Amino acid sequence: MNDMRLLERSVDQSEIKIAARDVQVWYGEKHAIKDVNVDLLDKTVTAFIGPSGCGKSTFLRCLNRMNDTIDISRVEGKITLDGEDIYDRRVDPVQLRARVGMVFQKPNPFPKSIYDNVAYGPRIHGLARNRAELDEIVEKSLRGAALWNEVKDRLNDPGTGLSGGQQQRLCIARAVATQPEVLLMDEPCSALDPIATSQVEELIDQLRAQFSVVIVTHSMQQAARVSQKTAFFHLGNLVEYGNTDDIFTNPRDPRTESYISGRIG
Amino acid sequence: MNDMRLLERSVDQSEIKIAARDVQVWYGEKHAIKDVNVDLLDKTVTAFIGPSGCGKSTFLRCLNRMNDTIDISRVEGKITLDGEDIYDRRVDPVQLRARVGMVFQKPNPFPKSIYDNVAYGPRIHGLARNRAELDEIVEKSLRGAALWNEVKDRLNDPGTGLSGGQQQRLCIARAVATQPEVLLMDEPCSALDPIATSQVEELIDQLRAQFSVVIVTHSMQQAARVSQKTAFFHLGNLVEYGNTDDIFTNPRDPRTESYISGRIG
Amino acid sequence: ARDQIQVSGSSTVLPYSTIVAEAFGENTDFPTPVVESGGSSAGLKKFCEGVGENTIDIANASRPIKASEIEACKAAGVTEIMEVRIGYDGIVFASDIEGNDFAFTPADWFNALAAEVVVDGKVVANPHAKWSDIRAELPDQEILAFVPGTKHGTREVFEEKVIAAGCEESGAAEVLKAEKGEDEGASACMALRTDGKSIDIDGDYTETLARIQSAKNGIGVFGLSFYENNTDKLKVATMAGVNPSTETIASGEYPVSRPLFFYVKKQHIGTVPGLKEFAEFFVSDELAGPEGPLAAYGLVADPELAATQAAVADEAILSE
Amino acid sequence: MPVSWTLLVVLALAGAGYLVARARVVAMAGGDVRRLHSRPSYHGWNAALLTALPALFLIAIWRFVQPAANPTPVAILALVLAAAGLGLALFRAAPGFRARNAVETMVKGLLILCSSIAILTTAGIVFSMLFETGHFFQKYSWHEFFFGTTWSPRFGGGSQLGILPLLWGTIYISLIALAVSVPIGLFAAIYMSEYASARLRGVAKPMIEVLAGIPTIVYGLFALITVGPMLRDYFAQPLGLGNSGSSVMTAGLVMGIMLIPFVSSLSDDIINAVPQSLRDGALGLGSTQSETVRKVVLPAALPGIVGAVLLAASRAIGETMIVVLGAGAAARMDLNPFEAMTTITVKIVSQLTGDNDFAAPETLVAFALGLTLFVITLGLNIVALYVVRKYREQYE
Amino acid sequence: MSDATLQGAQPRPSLLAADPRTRKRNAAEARFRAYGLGAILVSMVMLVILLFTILTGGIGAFRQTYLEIPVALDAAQLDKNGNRDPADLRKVLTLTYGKILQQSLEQSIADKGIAIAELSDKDVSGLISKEASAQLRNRVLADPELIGQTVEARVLVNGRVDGYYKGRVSMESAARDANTSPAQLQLADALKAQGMLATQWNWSFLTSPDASDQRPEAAGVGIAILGSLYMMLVVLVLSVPIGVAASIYLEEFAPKNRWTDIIEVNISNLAAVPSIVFGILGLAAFINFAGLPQSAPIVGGLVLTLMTLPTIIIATRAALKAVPPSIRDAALGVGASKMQSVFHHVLPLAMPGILTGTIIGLAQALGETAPLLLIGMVAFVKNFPSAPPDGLFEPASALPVQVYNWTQRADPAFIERASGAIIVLLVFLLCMNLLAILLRRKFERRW
Ligand SMILES: Nc1ncnc2c1ncn2[C@@H]1O[C@H](COP(=O)(O)OP(=O)(O)OP(=O)(O)O)[C@@H](O)[C@H]1O
Ligand SMILES: Nc1ncnc2c1ncn2[C@@H]1O[C@H](COP(=O)(O)OP(=O)(O)OP(=O)(O)O)[C@@H](O)[C@H]1O
Ligand SMILES: [Mg+2]
Ligand SMILES: [Mg+2]
Ligand SMILES: O=P([O-])([O-])[O-]
Repeated sequence: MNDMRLLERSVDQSEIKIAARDVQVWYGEKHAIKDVNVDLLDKTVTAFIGPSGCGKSTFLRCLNRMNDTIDISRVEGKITLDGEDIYDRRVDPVQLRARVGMVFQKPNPFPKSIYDNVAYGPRIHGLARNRAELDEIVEKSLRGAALWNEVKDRLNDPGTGLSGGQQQRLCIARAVATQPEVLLMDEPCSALDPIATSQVEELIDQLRAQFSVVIVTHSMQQAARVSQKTAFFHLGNLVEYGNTDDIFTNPRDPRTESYISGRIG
Repeated sequence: MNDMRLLERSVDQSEIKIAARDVQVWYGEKHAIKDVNVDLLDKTVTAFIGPSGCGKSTFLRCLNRMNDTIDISRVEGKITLDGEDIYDRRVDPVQLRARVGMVFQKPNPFPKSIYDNVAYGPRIHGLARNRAELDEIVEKSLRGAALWNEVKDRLNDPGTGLSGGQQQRLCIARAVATQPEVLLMDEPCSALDPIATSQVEELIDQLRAQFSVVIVTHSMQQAARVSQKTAFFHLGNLVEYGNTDDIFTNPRDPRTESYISGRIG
Repeated sequence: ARDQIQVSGSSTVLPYSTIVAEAFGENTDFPTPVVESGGSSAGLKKFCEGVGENTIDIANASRPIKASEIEACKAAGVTEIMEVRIGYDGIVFASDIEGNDFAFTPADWFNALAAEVVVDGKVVANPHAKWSDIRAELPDQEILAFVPGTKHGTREVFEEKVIAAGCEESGAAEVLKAEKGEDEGASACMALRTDGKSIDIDGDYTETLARIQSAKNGIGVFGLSFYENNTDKLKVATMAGVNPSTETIASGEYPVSRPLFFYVKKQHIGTVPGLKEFAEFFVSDELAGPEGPLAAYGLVADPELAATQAAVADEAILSE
Repeated sequence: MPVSWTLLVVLALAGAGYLVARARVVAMAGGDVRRLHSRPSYHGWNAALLTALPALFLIAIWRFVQPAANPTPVAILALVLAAAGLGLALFRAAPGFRARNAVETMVKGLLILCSSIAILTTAGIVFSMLFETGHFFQKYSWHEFFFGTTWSPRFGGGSQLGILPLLWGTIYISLIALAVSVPIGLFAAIYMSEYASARLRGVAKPMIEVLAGIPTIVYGLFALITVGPMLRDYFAQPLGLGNSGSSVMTAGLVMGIMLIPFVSSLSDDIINAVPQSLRDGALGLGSTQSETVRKVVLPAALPGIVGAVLLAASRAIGETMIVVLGAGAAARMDLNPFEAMTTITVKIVSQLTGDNDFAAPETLVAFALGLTLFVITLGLNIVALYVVRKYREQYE
Repeated sequence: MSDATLQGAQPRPSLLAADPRTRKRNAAEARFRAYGLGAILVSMVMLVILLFTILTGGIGAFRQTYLEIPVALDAAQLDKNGNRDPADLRKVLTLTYGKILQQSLEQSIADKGIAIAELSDKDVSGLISKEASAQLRNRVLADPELIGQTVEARVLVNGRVDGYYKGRVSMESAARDANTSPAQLQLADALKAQGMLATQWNWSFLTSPDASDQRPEAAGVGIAILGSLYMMLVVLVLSVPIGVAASIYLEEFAPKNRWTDIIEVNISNLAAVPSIVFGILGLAAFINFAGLPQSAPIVGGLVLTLMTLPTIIIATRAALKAVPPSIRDAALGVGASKMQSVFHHVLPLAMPGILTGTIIGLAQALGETAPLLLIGMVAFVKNFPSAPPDGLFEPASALPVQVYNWTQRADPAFIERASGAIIVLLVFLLCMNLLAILLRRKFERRW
């Protein structure tokens, strides 16, 4: 089966960043992810699309083991990062998460200052040699997330006192500041206006040069704009995975087709 | 000035549901809403648009005095509901909020069962005479919010165990179940897929027959689809307010114009 | 090594022990001994914990050490115990200073507080509500007595020397024994009523005093020294016609009293500096004699103090 | 005192280890901390902990096991251990060394050690009571102890040591105390966290906490001198419920006052920690503030509140002075709250500090009482845990 | 726009006039709020009453009556051999000094021409505290040259006379009192009129050690303060870190299984263990097994630590539980380790609860007597312990113990001192809590 897929997509093994094999997730009794097999490529933006509640966030959280924190969730199957099984007992999830960063669906800034929110990751990972470097990282990250202009005069105000969209961008900046190899973004633009959205999309495009990015989105347009690969989830199944262009122009599964055609505006 | 505006828009006084006059909001030192004057009409959907952080949520929260709960916020000016000043000292904010319902930007389901989340409003307002009626309200509200099919078998599971989009719809159902006269919705579809979005938009359209709805959205398309009136905010100012068609086809302010033309996809 | 003497035990002996310890510290070059309270039983228990630096040297007790305790001591290696009797504690009956005068006999107390009394030759649950119900000469006042709780050694003395004696004296003992048999009858003699007229005090005499002040018609059982310090608030009653005082108790006229002791761990003499000196100082005439500060505080001096002094000097130990 | 010197030297070594290891890895990385697996301070901590922990453990163990022996060899051994730990840490210090993981493993070990202190304490308590309880039941029938309805210890035998009246008193007094403290404490907490200005809260909370710090003897005297006679004169006597100055009601009321801060302060913190968004959700639906509190905030804060109530109940069960002075020492089973009664704890204290022979059942009964109480409260706590599990509403 | 049909006729409920249901709900709201305010008021009133009782009862302990008299140190009595040999001087007991003081007072009375009817020798000698002779003896031993001279001595007067000036003793009560007499009080009044006797502020209450039952006027809380301080040091240093560490492990790291349930129940149950049982444990574990000394603050501190731990753990765990999981997720999401997420984010947010637990736990520990009964801390201690760490192993008393002891003493003068000690205890507690309260305020926030 593995071979078949590889053949099918003619993907060079070396480009695969994350590979998922027969991944199953349960929340207690609820079977939220069913038998998902997918290869996420390096230096590529992959979009996860699908109706609300289909398991996008759940699958995303598997990729950096954030599901470990939910008591009732249970993951089966194998997920590898650069060929190493991330659910191996010897793997340190902390290191994994430093390499696979995450922007959560609900913005969750720390109840600290805006600056400290962004500086937190670089600080614990020792990414800056001194305060000046740290300042630089913070500014660069906030600029990347299109937030710098709005907050540059209030870096010491609490991050929780920002507007919804600002919080979302703060969380993006926070994740970017850690410089992960893979960035998982769960609907990063849901609360953003078109201009901010396009800025974030630009950021994603820049990141792609070095890293791989996985983005969950409900906006078909956005998926089409930013991603090279798209995965369509439905009721816990990965229904279709392929080049974004193919998926949007020529879906093979009727479910994909009907989801895409249900698109509005 | 009042007269002028009335003339200008040729709005019949009796149709005005909410009128705001010279409204100012501060968060501590920050002047978040500057001198906003607007008349929101009955049986009409009004869309608030504007870049992230411009004060849409803030102004929305003024309309049912939810800003009271933020210690550092301060509201000036006059806002009337059906001609009565809602900031009058004799006004009971509780009664106000029962009439002016709200869906928040960040989904905030109660840590209770899905059923109890939706039944909460009807229970405290005594909208159901018996359990059967309550069941009916709950079902109707969940159907309206396009969530019924997904949760009908797990009404007793906690609302906090839902996916992001499901939580958002739960909060919509919860607000609708209270049957308010005015419904304030802060980006109610930000986490929803296109199909769910269209269902919610349908709901909004139904509600309009009896109530007035104010919706904050970042999607110009959505604003165009659901609203009859649109208000464009920028840096705390209400830049332009008018018929949705006019605003989108023929904006009078250059700022509106550039925001709208910045639209993507 | 530890250089101060450690004393523990009876709260009744505590004031005397501290007075002596203080004077000992002031008048000698030894540090002032550390004196703990906590009850005779707890003190003896610690005393019998063993020998060594982290065990105490002296246990105060308001009763003689029991055979079982000597056994336990021995088992832990405390084989040489010196018993020192320092004098007697008088037990008095006192009421609020503003109240009526009382002249009691043990029989009055038995009739007032026993669970069952003999009326007209029959055993009945105690029917007396007022003192005057018992004997016409006694004041017309509700019966309300604050007696030491069963944790206190004073209670034992009270039961034996007042209630049981009163039981005998009033002739109730015979009737009770005849009706219930020897053993049952004897213990029925000492059973107190539980209908709220006799109230156990688990706390100290200060509590008894406080209770009398909040219930003015109460009569309390006190130690003589406590009464002597509170003569402005309390009025003492005579027992069998005798007024309690250090003299009448020393002479044996006043019937209700008990001996007080302390026990010295002889094995510590020589290791703990000043231990023997302290014991000798305690029983010296200047302190424990009838003119000394202990007597001034209410201790009834031991008429046989000289013998005690000699025994301490000889380091005589308890022998079975 | 060589021990304290050893301690000082070990700590100094640890401090030095911290600085040296830190500097060493930074130097190894050529001053570029980004090349390190872990932050420099983790390398420092790794060295400090490796130096200090083994030596400190050695000293601690020795202190408990062989307190009297000559300390010098142990001190030397401890210093050797410390030096060895330091050496190892410095040897291992390298940019690739996973110092954070090493430190976290050690810290986790320390955390586990700290939690096990609770277990050790329990074991200690159970064992220190089990033994003597065994002695007690050799001398006194367990049947009479558990089912006897009379408590009357005597000198020289013939005691009746039934636990039931004490148990009843304990339950009755604790219930009254909780009936006072839980509503007052909870309402105070709600008012402070939901209604009061920051100013009022800042003053009221510490003030109420003073109630927990007033020595219980003050409460006891307050019960005895003020509350007792007042209840007797204005309630008990007019209602024909007896004329006892000390009563269950007196002790319960006064104890309730003492317990207010246990409920109010802890609950206040927990209520305050409930996210504002939940309140907003309820208020946005048109609930009054009190509905918000009752229906949304309190259920979300339930585990903490139950914890606070349990703590208050625990204090009520464990309190002596107020009961002695307020409720009297009479062991009685009665429904009348204006009668004097007493509790298990009071009798544990009084039998332990009394004049009885310490090997007599009258003294040993204290241990049996203690163990029984332990088992009863254990049951209570299990029920509470179950209730919390069942009704907990986990937010987010 | 305006497919909205006009419905001018439909009556709108006014915001200003509440409908019946709202009125009912508002009434409930007002009641609820009133209950809350009432609860706070009740607590405050109780606090005020209790503090008032304590203050009025105890403030007297900080004032004391002193007598200033010239004392002729008669060489014939103090140094029979006349060689000022310290060894010989030491043999002269306090009894002798007592007599010298009495003679000096008699002399002063005669000099000043004070005449009082029915004044007995006992009244005169009893006026001066027994403490005075010890003080005088120490003064002479320190400076033998004083012998033969007449020195001014400032001595404490007897507790009853002192009580007379504080309103505790009256002429009427003195008439019935075996330990004083109206004549003695008249003498005191006369001395006062001469300016020799005065009631003054008395710091020595805070600095002097306890005194025996016969000298309430000399008793102080110096050692008790030190002992409590030492014990609280031990408790603070041990219980807060251990309690917080244990809670962190149990709440954040321990696997959630039957074992952790058992531990959780167990810890709550430890809170319900009567404090005296901890004394039993302390006696067995620390004194008999570990061989630590009796009456030492270290043992008291350890026992109180064990007793305080459950309180701190319960409060801390509740506070940790209350931190929203999204904060933990946020930290883990940027690659923080569990340990880092706890120490950097969760712990600061749980801080108010932890501090509350600490405040309440320490308050409890500071005021506890029962467990100290069994480990020898309920003691009469006259010699000050030295500075820590050695002082931790030397006998000391503690404030609650001092209160407990004094309330049991026969002389009513001790009641006043007990209240005074309670004031000290409360001040001590407030000082201890102040830092915690300030810290807590800093950490409090809502999200
Ligand atoms: N609690 C607060 N404290 C301080 N400043 C605040 C607070 N809430 C919002 N602000 C500031 O007020 C301004 C308006 O915020 P608001 O939430 O109204 O924006 P918005 O238009 O809703 O934006 P978005 O689309 O991102 O939700 C922003 O600059 C924001 O940073
Ligand atoms: N903590 C949880 N406990 C129980 N069920 C859960 C939990 N989280 C998610 N689920 C369920 O698992 C399914 C998948 O959820 P998930 O959050 O992955 O959806 P999603 O695709 O991200 O949806 P959305 O677009 O709405 O965010 C949903 O049916 C949801 O109800
Ligand atoms: Mg999701
Ligand atoms: Mg907003
Ligand atoms: O303390 P006592 O043993 O004398 O009651």
